[in-house]
Amino acid sequence: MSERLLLRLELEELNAAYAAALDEDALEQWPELFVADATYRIVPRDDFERGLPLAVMHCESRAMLEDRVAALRRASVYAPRALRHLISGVRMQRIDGAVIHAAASYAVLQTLPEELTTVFSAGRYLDEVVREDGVLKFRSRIVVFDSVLVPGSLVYPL
Amino acid sequence: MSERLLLRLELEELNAAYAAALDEDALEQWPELFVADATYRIVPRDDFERGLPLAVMHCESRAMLEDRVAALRRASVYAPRALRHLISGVRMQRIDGAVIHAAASYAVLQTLPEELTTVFSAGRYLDEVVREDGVLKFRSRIVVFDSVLVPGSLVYPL
Amino acid sequence: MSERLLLRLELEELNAAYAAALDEDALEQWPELFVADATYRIVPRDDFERGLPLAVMHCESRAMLEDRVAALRRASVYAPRALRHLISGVRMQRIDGAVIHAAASYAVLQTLPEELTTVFSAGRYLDEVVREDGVLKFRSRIVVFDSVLVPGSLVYPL
Amino acid sequence: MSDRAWPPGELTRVPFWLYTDAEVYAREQQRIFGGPSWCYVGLAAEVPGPGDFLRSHVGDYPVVLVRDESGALNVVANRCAHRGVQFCQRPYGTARELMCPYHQWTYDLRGKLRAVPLRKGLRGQGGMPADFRLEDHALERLGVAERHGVVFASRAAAPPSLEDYLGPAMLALFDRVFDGRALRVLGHMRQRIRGNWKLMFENIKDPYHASLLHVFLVTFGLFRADQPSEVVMDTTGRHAALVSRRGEQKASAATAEMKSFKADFRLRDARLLDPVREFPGEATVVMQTIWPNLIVQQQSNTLATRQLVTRGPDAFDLIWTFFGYADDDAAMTARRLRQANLMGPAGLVSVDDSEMMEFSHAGLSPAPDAAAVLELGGRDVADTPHMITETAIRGFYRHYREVMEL
Amino acid sequence: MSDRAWPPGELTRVPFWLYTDAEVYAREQQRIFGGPSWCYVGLAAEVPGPGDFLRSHVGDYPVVLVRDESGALNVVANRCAHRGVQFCQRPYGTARELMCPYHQWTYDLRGKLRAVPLRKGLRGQGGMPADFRLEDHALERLGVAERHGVVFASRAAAPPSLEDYLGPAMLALFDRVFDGRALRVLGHMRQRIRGNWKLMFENIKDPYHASLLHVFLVTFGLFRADQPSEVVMDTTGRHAALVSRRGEQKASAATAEMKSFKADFRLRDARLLDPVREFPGEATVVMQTIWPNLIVQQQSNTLATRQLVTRGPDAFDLIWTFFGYADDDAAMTARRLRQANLMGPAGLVSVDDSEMMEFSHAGLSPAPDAAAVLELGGRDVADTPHMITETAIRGFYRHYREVMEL
Amino acid sequence: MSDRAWPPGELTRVPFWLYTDAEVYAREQQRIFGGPSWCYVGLAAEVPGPGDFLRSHVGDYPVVLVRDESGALNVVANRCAHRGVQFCQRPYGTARELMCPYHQWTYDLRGKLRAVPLRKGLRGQGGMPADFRLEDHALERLGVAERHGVVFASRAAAPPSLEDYLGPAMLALFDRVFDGRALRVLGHMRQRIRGNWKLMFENIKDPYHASLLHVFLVTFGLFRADQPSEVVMDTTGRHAALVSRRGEQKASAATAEMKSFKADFRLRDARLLDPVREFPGEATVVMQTIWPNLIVQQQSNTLATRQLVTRGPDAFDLIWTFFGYADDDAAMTARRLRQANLMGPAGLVSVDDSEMMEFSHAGLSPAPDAAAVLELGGRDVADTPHMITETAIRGFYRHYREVMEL
Ligand code: FES
Ligand code: FES
Ligand code: FES
Ligand SMILES: [Fe+3]
Ligand SMILES: [Fe+3]
Ligand SMILES: [Fe+3]
Repeated sequence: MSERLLLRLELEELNAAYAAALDEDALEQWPELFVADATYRIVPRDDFERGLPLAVMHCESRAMLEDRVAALRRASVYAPRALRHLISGVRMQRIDGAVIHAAASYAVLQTLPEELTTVFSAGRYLDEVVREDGVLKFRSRIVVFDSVLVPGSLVYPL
Repeated sequence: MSERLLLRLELEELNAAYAAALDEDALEQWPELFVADATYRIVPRDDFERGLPLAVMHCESRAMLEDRVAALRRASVYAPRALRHLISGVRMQRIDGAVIHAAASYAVLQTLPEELTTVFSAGRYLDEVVREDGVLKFRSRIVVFDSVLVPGSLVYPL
Repeated sequence: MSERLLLRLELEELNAAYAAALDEDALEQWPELFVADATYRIVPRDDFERGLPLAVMHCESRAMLEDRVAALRRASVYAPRALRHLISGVRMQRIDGAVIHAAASYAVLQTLPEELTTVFSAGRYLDEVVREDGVLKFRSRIVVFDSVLVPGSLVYPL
Repeated sequence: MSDRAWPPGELTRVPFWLYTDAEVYAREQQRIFGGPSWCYVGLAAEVPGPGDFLRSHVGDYPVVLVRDESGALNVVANRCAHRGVQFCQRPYGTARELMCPYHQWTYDLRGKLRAVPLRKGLRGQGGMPADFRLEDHALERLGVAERHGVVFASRAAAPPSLEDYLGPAMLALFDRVFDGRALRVLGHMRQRIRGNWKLMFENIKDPYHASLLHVFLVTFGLFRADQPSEVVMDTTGRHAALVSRRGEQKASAATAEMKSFKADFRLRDARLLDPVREFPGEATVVMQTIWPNLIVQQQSNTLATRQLVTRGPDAFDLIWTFFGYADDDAAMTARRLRQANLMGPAGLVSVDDSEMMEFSHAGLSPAPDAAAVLELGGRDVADTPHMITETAIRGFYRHYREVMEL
Repeated sequence: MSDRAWPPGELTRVPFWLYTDAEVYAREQQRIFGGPSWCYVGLAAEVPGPGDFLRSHVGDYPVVLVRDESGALNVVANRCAHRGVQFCQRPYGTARELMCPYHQWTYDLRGKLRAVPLRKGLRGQGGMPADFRLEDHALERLGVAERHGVVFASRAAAPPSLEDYLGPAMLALFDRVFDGRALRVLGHMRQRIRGNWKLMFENIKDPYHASLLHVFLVTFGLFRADQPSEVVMDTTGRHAALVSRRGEQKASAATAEMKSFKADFRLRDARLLDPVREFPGEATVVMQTIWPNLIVQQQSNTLATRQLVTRGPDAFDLIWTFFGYADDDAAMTARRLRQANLMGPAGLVSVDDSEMMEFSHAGLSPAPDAAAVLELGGRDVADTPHMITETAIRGFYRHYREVMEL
Repeated sequence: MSDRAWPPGELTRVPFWLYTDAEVYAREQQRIFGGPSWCYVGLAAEVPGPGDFLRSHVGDYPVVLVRDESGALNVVANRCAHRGVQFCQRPYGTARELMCPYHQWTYDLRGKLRAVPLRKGLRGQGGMPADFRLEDHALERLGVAERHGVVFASRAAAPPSLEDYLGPAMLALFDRVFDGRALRVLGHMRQRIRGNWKLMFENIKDPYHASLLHVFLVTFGLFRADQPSEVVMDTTGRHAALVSRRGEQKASAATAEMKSFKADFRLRDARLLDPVREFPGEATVVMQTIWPNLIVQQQSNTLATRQLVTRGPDAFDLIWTFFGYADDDAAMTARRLRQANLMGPAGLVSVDDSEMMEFSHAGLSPAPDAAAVLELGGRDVADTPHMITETAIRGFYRHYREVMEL
């Protein structure tokens, strides 16, 4: 079987682990999917296309991801909610040196207390992935969300 | 290719068959994806986390699944509806003896007469899968849905 | 690994390319996924089940797909929108000669200016796929959408 | 509503509160859709046999169109006479009787109540009072009129005949397409437009936009101001038709004013547009609007009825039923199916219109006291031998004001 | 509302505007749910220990049920006395105090305001005025009544005792299931029904439909018109109970009239239906409706409370809390869990009901001036020794009209 | 609304019906956003060149901000003068003219109608009446005021000058951030909050909550009651600013009262918080609220305008435009981008606020006749040298009552 297809299967595993960490309240496992100097940014589609540098969530290191998790656990005040990631169309785009450039589409469904499940966000992941001790990890993930508008608060990473 | 990835591909096939049986009105094929003494339960997230034993749908055998199908065909009165499963993040969690422990995320979209398509339910599948005559089948599937609230009626299995 | 699973992986790649072309505004790449004499039709579930011949979008050749793209670029007037495909349950159904019969479920989420992301359409793909110069291409794709009702305009192919 | 201003007789200004006010909407349901009008409910060909039924609407009022054993067409409210259940949930189908699932009260195909289970009670206990009469609990029946396979319903006690209602001019154009030949239903398209229903009528009574908005019509000369055209109405102005003749893709004095004319735009597969003449006379397109909920579309060889189902002041469903004739050959059917690409929610032409209606509603909603300007082609209401006019929209509102007493 | 007609004393017709009118809904919240009634808010077993709390509702009014250190139950509005924040967001849990997150005003488990941060200011600057008294800013407290583990709340100043409110007949049936034994909560089901809340009461006060609509009940003789049954009410008619006895799956004079009787319908796994008698007397099913928001379900061995939470005129949430007794053995618990398949949003029986309520609302909404017909079993309000009657629905509306002054 | 009570002059109680009543909302649009106020519509830097445009809102009224060839800024209603189409659908862009797609009426960048296709008809047929004048059909133009790169619009005929409108105190603080240097837009955040728009102003006029709710502010001393602070208002009380100075992460008498102070909370990557002083004076944070739709945020080095777009009584959009200065070096830009983590829909600080606003609306909606209590720091309206006060909220409602005549 082709290297390409095999790599895609591994990328799908990485994405499944990513989604599970966020959806099953295993937030502490989420930063472990990134390398130490990884960047993670959530950007609205319009600004991304205009090339504006701001991000709704802007992390320049795994430590910053860990600070995000710490804040979610100890600092921020928010209503309990359930999130559900659906990730589709995972694809490897090109390999350049040690870096695998990949992309995927996502949707996140949200359920708030006493409410029905609704679409919270949809968009795409633009990734740079590297192999660390044989395991694929994110060196960079940019979440480009289709809506410029966030319904309420963006409590958890997308 | 690793045993793990291969198994995941088979689990994805099982889930695809599961979704197709429910979405394409091939309900009679749905129980065939379970072993004879399989259990099938649909549980709201809150109760699942509290460890309460009740299920919205509670089947203790394939025969009970067949009774569900029979009821849908001959007994229950409900408006026609189209359901659409999206299953994502299928993952094998561990193998213990003959039993494969797996999980996946799902969303079900519903379309009622003269209405637009809406999100009906989202959540996760917690599965125990075994091989019967070389084919993977559910020994247990627990559907944990994120919303505690069902919009209208839960006519079909999730 | 089985021929069947391998073929499914290729079909998933084809679907991922299809979704990316439509979601990332690479419309010109979309017809290239079809053979020259391909047909493409979008049909509401009710009419499909009744066997009525009309289609909401009805193309009898790749050239007609190209005309659709040209119209989107130069003729039609519509509000900007972001679409996001989620494709799940890709499955090969049978091979008959050179033709691979396949199916998949899809959901398309839409985001309009100053609005939140909503479910635009859900349904299934019924495909005939052939290999052209080693690459899988659609000989026929029928999009059967679950809702008989389209919210607003169906600007882009589904 | 009460405190809203609209100068009596004013037809060149249409205040925007008409499109969003809940009271106006309620009055429209009562006086227009619930009044002495004929509302399209479907094609007879959709219910060819005894017991065949189809869910439909009169305004936003749910009804069922059903053919009885005698072959006659009936239209009944989709509401059980017992406790109001919307008994018919399937969009179409075939039934021997109409049974409400809740308590199984059973009606015949004319809507007469035939059976009430346990009506006499059991062992002398319970059941309906002795003076309970089945005749008193039939389904609400609407008036029905069919002409050449097109079915209309009316909630009025004594509606006029459909022919008088249409008037000679409209009847002639109606019979042009519905000439008595058996119809063949090709399929349906349905869309929910986030706009007031009146915007749909304005759009089809407005030939002006067609020459400007639609690149496809203008570029390929399917409908363009510089072609022989006319606007025809009935005497009340409530019905109208835009009639025109196909031209070519060549520049003209007029196209200079049309930003949408693209001389270099070519189709790679020309089969999309290979119309053949099939109706007597020169006209290649006739778009007819029949008050208050029907549009009859004949553009080249694509034929359809478009039914409006109102969904509150801010939305309506547009239901397209495409048809041909039972005697069409395969080539003609293929042609109709290809040309259908121009129409519907994904129509190469119609997308422009559904988008415009949503843009209109979004634009007018925040400004209820502003108004539309309707001065093109003068300020009166009269048939015209050209299409550079909004006269048919003025005609529509002249009648609207009368019926609504606004 | 004002201009709607409903002949005084009329109980055999229920006008449909009652189900959709916003003013009617507002008055219901005020006079019924906000009035001198007892609204179910939960089971004591859900908050077994000190500090255990549960979010609940009185009509659509959000409250918190919380047990204090003394073991007493308190019901307080879920609204901070400072600036209105809905301070409790977790559906259930345990807390030592009730703290509003916005400015950390802190209340004890009885709702008394205990602490206002920076109340005295800092360095002599700011803070609350000298005459600010904590006592003036407690959470709104509701009246609380508990009987055998079932908790009710009232917003009225001086509600009657729960026992007087229920009356002897209803109290006896209530105590039949809630006999003082400790309850064990098995789990919950929740569904949002797109219909008016009154349709739910009509449904459970309507034994007629059960014999016709529900294939499962009829076929397996769980509840059927030809079995010994009765309808019991309190003196006001606001509360009621349907009482019946299980029969078998065999045809009878009655089943002939029941299209839903399917003699050949068999279960492949009979464990779904293997009820054992557990209550004194012959009755195998008692469905009790307690004004204005509770249904107590005892069908074979499946026991549940059903709470109504209104969500505007057009929707309500139905919250099912299934329970058994602390002394149930494993077999009985297994039996209750299996029989729960009959109930809830996926219930082999209840699905029919939730669908009917949505069909009803869809059917009646477009016709506010039409009305339901309630003549089964006569036109009066009286207990009956059979179930072929709508008397309990008439009783409900007799009381409803009184309270609503409609 | 009419029948609602609010004692004249009462500023320590704000009745909750103000936040949900549709009539109140309509009057707000008319008197506040549509009245003699200056509403923020965007930054000049977003439309740097001729023809650059940006969709924006005044209250819920859609407008377009566009720079014309002369470099002047124009604000026009996004509504075609012909039949109301919302002609501008792209959120931003560049155009040589404003053309409505429906009939291609074309306006210049000042909103003047320049061309009406087929206005003269064709071959002497149709077209506009002879007396139709383009001048009579311009787009609605709003008043425009720009100061140091910030653009405001007014629907009033003769609004005051922006400087008089702000008053000297507010102007000085405005000019502190907008000092005339060229601005660089870094990006946007947008969120839809399910709460009434007034809750957003209350939140930013409320220094009390900051010391209690926000773990990040309190723990890292970014904004805390025990630090030198003041509340400043204009003479009307409609505008206000909270001014404070950064402290350290150490306990104090005050932190004892702050449950949110967490001495042990440490950042693993300290770059998130490494502010440098960039403005004259001691203040490290100035949060300014400018009636009726703007918040100017300067917290450490993160700068943003926050625009309120109302979406009915129960929701509003909050649009954050983050900026720096054209002369920022890379390090400063990086700093601003990192500190932006504190703000917006995912802000380590702001999430608390957006959640509180939704909790507030959820809490107050079911109790229209209850009221908020505003007694902190006394019952008057006056600048204070500390932040343990709700005086700025009282000031807001004093002006609100005047303008709304409530
Ligand atoms: S509601 Fe139709 S039979 Fe009772
Ligand atoms: S709103 Fe609850 S403490 Fe202020
Ligand atoms: S509506 Fe704008 S040009 Fe006609
Ligand atoms: Fe058009
Ligand atoms: Fe029932
Ligand atoms: Fe804050």
